[in-house]
Amino acid sequence: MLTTPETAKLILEAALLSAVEPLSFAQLKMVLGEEWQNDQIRKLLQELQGEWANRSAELVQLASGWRFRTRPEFQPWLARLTTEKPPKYSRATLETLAVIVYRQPVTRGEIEEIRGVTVASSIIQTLMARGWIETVGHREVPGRPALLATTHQFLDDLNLRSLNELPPLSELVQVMSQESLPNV
Amino acid sequence: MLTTPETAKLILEAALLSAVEPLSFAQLKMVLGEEWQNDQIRKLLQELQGEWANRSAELVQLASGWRFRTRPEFQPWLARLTTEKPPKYSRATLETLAVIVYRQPVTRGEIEEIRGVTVASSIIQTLMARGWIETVGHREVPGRPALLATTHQFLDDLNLRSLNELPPLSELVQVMSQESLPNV
Amino acid sequence: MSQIELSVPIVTPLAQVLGQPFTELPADLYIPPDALQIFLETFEGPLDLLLYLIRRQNLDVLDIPMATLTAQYMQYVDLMQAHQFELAAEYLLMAAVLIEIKSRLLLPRPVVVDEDGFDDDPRAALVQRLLEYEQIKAAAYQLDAMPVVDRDFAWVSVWVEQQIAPRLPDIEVGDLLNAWHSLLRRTRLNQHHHVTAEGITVRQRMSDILRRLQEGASLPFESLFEVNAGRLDLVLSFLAMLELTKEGLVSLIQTQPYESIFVRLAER
Repeated sequence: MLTTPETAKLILEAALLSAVEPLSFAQLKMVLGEEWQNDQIRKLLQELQGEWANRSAELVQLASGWRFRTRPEFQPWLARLTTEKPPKYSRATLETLAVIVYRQPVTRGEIEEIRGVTVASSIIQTLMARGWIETVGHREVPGRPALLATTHQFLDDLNLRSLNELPPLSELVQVMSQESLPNV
Repeated sequence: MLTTPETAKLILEAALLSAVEPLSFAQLKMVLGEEWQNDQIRKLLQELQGEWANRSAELVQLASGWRFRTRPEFQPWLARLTTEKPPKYSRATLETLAVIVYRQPVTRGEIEEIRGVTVASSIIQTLMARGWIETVGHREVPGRPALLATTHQFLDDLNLRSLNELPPLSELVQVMSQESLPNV
Repeated sequence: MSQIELSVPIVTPLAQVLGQPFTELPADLYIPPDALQIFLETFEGPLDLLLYLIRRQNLDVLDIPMATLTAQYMQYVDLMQAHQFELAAEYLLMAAVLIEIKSRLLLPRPVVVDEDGFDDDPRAALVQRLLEYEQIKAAAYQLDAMPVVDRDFAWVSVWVEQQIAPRLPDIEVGDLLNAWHSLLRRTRLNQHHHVTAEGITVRQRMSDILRRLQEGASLPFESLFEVNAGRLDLVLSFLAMLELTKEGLVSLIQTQPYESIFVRLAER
């Protein structure tokens, strides 16, 4: 089937709007057909991104591919449609996640060492159930503890292409204000 | 929250693009807030419909509410993303078709003679329903069996201008004798 | 606190010191349950508490006054112990670590510079851990501040109209040839079936002629030939006509010599 660039762009848009997962470049190529060059497809994607600027959604490039997402500024309105609140993670969960993000692959014991407290199994389970972390191997020490790492989905869900887009740890040391903490 | 009609339209668009189910008018009203009149919302929806005309998706009103859907004409491309394998014809169907292609016009009895097995009615029906074969006459023998031949649509669907473009049988026989052909 | 073995290395897993000394806590101290609850939710362990104490008093992490810090820390641990707070074990380990560091600082020590040229400060390992933990805390805060799907944005997912017609199998010329090959291979084994190599185009023309004859009762012989189509095409049509006649599918009718020949479907 012969298609003009304008039609090809509409086809890409239709595919990306309706996809339930991010679409990889290879998948987008498959949709258009082999007669389309990588350069051409990249150009079409850029044009699409431009056309969607200042609209209700935007085309973003994630770790596992391209996807449309609604702009964060509309979330307060969209949230009115759902009764269930998105999960709010405890500090323990967030710190555990942070250790895995920055120190991966890492064992639970190593996380406990850094945090100085036991890491509850439920925390690991929560993060696994969310699809944000996974076991990528085992450390060859007694007990063969699982090595934990973040997943592609974690990057996708945080709208990141790679972990590189996160600020380096060294830049993060910024004194957390704890003025609000109670005196016990 | 005070919103301009333009922002309200973007909010509706974001809600409709991200909803997994059709959104009822009541839901759309809930998203925008009580300060918006039904008339205003209806007007915004109409404007949205207009803006999406000639795009990759369209805003449609269904029994259960409003939703975006991709335009049917893009379906052939989107279908390339589905991982399920396309259905295949059975060997019996393909052989029957091959006999009709090479020996047309031919009766079912003659196909059976060549194939050495009975040809199920369902096979003939499948090929007829596909529009690939048709009855072009009857052999004037007892029972007046139908003479089957391939159609123009068959040529079109296989992207052939004429059956000429199939290799002549004599070549086939030579190739065959080399026994290098795959078993179907 | 003196029951704690002071030689426990800082980096060993904490669970190893969950020893018996802490199973019987003094029960005569009273802390309001809500306060303990707040305490529980406020600090994520001994490192967090230490950082809080250090930062609250603007102490220099790199030059911690161990006596002050240890004293303050112990006040909190006493509170926790009173309530048989489960995490107390980890806090107690830290207490042990702090006391150990404090005592080592009190001892006269020779000025030892290690291979890396650093002064062997007993506080070094603790400082290292505190700084590392502080980074992780900041990272956790940062992660929480990032837009996350479903909380801060939604994925776009537009409905795809279901295809009305079921997907039909596609075939290629190759499929057809393969089918024919395997068929011929089989029929060669059964020699009594006479399958001859014959021009496929003649067969196609035969079908075409039959199609046309279905419409009218009989057609002039010439009308079945495309005069402008070239000689090859004429020959093709002629061969098709001969074959149709031979197979008894059509009848050729000529009422008188040199009159027009008519073609029609064969009748019995």
